[in-house]
Amino acid sequence: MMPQQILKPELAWQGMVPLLMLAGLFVFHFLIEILRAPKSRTTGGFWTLLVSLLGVVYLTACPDQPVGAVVHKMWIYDGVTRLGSLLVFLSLAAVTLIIPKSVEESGHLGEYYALLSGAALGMVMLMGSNNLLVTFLALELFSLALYLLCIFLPDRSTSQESGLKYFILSSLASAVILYGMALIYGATGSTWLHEIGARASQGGLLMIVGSTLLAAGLAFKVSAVPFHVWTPDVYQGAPTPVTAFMSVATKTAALVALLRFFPMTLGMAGDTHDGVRTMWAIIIWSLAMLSMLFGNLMALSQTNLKRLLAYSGIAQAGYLLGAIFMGTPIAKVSLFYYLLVYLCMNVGAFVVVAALEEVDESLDVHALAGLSMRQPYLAAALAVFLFSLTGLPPTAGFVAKYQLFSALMASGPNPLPKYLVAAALVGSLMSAGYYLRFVVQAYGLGPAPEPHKQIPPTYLAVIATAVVAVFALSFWAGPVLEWMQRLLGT
Amino acid sequence: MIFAAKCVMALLAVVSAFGVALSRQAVHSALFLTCNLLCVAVLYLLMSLHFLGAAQLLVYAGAIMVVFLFAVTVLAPEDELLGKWNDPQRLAGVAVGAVLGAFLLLANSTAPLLDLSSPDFGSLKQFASELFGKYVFPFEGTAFVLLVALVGVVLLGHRRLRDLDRGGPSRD
Amino acid sequence: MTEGMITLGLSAVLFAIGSVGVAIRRNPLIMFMCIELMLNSANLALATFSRYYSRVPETLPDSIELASSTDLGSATDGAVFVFLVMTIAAAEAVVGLAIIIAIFRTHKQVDADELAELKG
Amino acid sequence: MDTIWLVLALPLLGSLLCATHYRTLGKAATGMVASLAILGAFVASVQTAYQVQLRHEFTAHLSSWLHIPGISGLDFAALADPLSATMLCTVTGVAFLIHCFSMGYMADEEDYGRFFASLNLFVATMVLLVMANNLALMLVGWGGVGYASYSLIGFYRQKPSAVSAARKAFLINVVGDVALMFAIFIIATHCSTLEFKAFLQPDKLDLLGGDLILAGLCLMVGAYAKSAQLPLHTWLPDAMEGPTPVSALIHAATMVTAGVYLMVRCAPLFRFVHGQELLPMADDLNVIMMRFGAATALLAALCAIAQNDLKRILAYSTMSQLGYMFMAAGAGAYGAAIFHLVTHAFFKALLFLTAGVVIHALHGEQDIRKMGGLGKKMVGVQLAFLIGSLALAGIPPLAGFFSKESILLGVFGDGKSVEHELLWAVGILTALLTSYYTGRAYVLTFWAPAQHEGKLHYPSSSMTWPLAVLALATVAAGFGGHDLIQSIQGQAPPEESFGGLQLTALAVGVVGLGVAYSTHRSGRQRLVPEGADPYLRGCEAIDGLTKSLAASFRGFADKVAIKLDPVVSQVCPDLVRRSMLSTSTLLCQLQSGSLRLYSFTVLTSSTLLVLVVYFLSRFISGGGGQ
Repeated sequence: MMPQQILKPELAWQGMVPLLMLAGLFVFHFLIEILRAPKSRTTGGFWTLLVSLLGVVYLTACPDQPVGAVVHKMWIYDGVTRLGSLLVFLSLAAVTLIIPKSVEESGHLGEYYALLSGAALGMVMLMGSNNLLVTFLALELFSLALYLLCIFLPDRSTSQESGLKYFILSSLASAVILYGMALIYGATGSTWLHEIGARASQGGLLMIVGSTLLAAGLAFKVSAVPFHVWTPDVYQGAPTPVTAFMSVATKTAALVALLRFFPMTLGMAGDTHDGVRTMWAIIIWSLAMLSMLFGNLMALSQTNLKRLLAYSGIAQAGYLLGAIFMGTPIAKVSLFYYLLVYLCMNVGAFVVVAALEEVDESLDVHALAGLSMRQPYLAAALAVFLFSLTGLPPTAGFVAKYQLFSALMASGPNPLPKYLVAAALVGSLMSAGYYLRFVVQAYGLGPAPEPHKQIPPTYLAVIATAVVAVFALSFWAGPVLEWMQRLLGT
Repeated sequence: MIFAAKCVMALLAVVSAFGVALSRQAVHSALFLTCNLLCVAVLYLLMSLHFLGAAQLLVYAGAIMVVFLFAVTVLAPEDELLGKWNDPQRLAGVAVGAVLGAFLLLANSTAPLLDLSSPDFGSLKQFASELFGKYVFPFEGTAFVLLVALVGVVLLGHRRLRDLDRGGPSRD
Repeated sequence: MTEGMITLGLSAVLFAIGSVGVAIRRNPLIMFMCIELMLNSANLALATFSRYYSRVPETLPDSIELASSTDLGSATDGAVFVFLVMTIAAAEAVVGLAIIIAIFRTHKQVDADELAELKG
Repeated sequence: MDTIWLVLALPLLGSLLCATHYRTLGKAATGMVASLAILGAFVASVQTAYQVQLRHEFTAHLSSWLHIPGISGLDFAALADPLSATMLCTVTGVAFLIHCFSMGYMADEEDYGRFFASLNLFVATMVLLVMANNLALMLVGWGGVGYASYSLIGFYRQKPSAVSAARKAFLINVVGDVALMFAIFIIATHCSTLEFKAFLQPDKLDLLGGDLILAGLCLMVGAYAKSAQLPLHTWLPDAMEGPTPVSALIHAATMVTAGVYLMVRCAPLFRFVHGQELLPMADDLNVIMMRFGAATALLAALCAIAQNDLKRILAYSTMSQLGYMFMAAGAGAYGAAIFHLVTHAFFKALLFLTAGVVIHALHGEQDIRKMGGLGKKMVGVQLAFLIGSLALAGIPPLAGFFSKESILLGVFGDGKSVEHELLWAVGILTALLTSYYTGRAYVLTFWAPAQHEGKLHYPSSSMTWPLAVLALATVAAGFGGHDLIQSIQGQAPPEESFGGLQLTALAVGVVGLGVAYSTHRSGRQRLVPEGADPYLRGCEAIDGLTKSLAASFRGFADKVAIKLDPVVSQVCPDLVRRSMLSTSTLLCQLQSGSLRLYSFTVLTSSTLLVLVVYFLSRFISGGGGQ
């Protein structure tokens, strides 16, 4: 065998721009904010916001066609990566604007921004990854950053507990994923997804077990039932902006990773009755089913708003897994549209939670009574977000659910997706119960208005943007869907 | 000869792994882990993966274990009461582990393994040309993982000094 | 039994022992050690596959076009994978121990069963 | 964006302003805002009509609306063609005059803001209904009109009769909405488009096959509910509980014509020509439409004779005239139907507004037997009512004559079929009755000896000038008929010389008026004996029938409900709720917070997944191998 030459990487900078932006931001924070520790604490936030908005602009407005594979096909920049990165940048921008007092007083704002941008870097890297090694690396990169963000508040024992639980369980999932990857490498002899996809059907039992372990690990990151156990505790204990970021960006990244594995690695064997592919589909289907039913069921008895949102996130993950299961072009479009809408409503809801914490409101359902009199704007925004999460008509949540369900219904004779729709409808019915309970409480009678406590203006800005987006995405659903369709090249 | 050595090392590795999982004292676990990692390093060397063996010795058995032992000595955790052997949760855990292991063994036994490697397999030269050629992207990415770890240590370590000034953090 | 099967079988056994440890221990520090054991066992499997590299015979249906004409997968993949995973595991160990130390400092003694302020 | 969207946007904006800023604006400004919004809409409509003249028809596309896989044409798009332009101009024009009238009429009301907000909202929804370029968007307007009329009929919230009338109108409208929705489902599933221009093509209609008749019937039921045709007419007379301008706007000029508009819009579906000849089933639909139209026209006219309430007389006459329009639509004389729709909008609005002035003057008295002697005291009003009455009775040269004449000619057709001749005869009979009851109302109100005392409440100028404009329009509108029919129908109406048919109609009108004058001049209150009343009130009998049907159904439902309801509505949901909640609590108790349990769960789940997949793969490969 000839000794191999050192290959020069064929770099396509255009596709790397989102990665480079975040990497630059991370290094900037590391060098300037942490090592130099300047007096002014606002510059870090400013630069993070600027870069994330620039990224949003680049990803939406950049007219170029998808660039394709980068650096020995390690990383792929296509419509999927682009839309996923857009969602991560958007949530990064939103989270940058909401800095709770407790984080600000910790005196580690530089680290906070650095870890946020590091996590975003990992997520973007994961979504474009075309190699098992890069996938693992990216998973670890954002997981490490998120452990540290969860444990960020030193004075709150809940924050510490949240960080420890996330760390132990997520490392466990990483180990499971790594073993799955090892088996897949052993079965196919390659770590590149497209090569694995081409050889998957010859992989035999090794490939089946390996991909199952991989699916289990990714299901953990998506927080699908029964790998959801960490979600409520970690979400509740972590600082609220971090929870918002995790609930949307992590889910997006892990779902996109699943999307890449699903058709590329394991679905390329054509329409032959291929064992691996069927297995994978059955796994995703059952995860989706369980998440929809159990997520909604467990949310029913929740009394804490933040915890409720965690459980409802599990149920929403179920709906999204349904789209992954379908894997048709329409389903992909509806997946990304749902994710975009989910970003608006879920981040919105969590910002409302953060704002409630800032004005020392309790998050308990009974203590929410009369919120509409104490904080009329927050109550109204909360109502809008919860309505949208329920999927009630004038909001984008309805359109998103409608798109998703119609994509699932367009499955021809296959009955499996239709069971998913039935479960999702039952789940939505249940979800109406627990979401509306909070709205009704907020608009019910309660303690007389106390003197107004000021909500930071950035919070209000994020909430207002999210409310507008929830309605705008419903009224202009058509153009947005068309745009996504064009990007995904379907 | 190599076969026999591998068998011995594997046996040693299994024993030390049980030691990690079942020792009452954390420090014993840490020492067993070191032993296990050393066994694995030797196995790498026996498989003529010389560089990996060296890296395992340096990175794992060397650096990481020092950190573990340091943590154990600093924290000095009390001995864990392992409880009775028929604690249901413990039995369930062992059962699940056994089933998982059995299935992994079953899957692994179907693996196609061929000893076709070239004479220079595992050489540093080939390894390096791959690492800095094809794998330059994840190689750079690893740098960011390390940076994040660094930030984390700065965050948690820096806080400790501040906390000591304030007389320790409150519980809530 | 080929020589490779020894290490491959060992990696499965080590993974199982590690998972048993995670499932039954209550000290987070030891839980984490068991997770390191699992990562190490995965590394061992990767190294074995790399050493006893075998390419799946390429009997592809005609309908499938490979995305690239040049093959990317090779025996060295596994070795590089192992090396980078070691590095990542080191980073994870550092962060994990920092987290565990931070918690031990406030709680003095940490029991995975009793650290349950968040539940329900 | 085309100006046509202004026709929709301005009333919507006006409605929002009136609803939210009534307190800051004050009464006068609120009325002005509302009227100006409609005036703007009218100007935009005229502009649109002009554009249609220039560019022929066009579609103004705003944005896409719903994405339903496999069904196209669900957009926010407006269709501008002669039909919709005519409708828009009529609706907004009449609505503007009525808004101005209302400013005077409603001046004493408390809820001025709510009134104008609802009125503007009504115009907006009606405009949406007219300009929609697909059935789905039309349904939005269709339902919106129903809601707006509900809020306007029930405007006097404190009056129980008004509330129940509003509820009745709403219910019957909902029947129509549901029917229209069914029609939409049928058409969407077969033709996979809802755009008028697309699904009304012969090749698309071919796809409907046997369901054509079903779709047509559903459309007709929808139209009948909205246009108060037999047997869904019962809400219209009751709707007179609303304020008089509302009656003028909704129940004369605009909303009730929506059904006619729908029929004309979907004309190809009823005229469905396959090859060259009319399909038998499309023909069936047309026959049904003509017969029901004739029956409605005749029965409503009979009923009007027996009425004493001025507004109810007008309401029944509206029903009767709508019957004419449906007759015309059934006979294929769409141009005539729309022509009569326009002229009827003018003269019926005129009549209603004049009636409103009279009622206003007499402090709310609506019974014509207690009126009389107003002719000398209110000369202008009397003149306006006279013009309206003559138009309704079909006396040339007023607009009503021409439009009614074109309908009768259209129904008579070539006069070769007995059916058509019979229907024509019914039309003539109805015309006779019409001129009689119109004359009766006019004579009893203005020329019979006065039956009331006290001071009259004279109208303000803002109430009188709209009357003048409408009277002028009534006089003039008849002369545009030829062009209108041509642009709607796409071909010139058949040239008819002034012959026997026209003479008969004219004679009938004069005779009816003459009889009315000679009988009621002296103050005699009735011509027909009271014993005949039950027979004349056949229309109202249907109301009674539906009421008793509803009552018996309710009785049955009550009985069932007493037994079943506690089970269905309390025990079962409670059981479900409780079991779900307890399951939920149980599941959440598993979430015990113990890290060890969590890691155990994750591992167990992974193992289970591996197990399941292993056995399934054995199963599948075993099954696949055989």
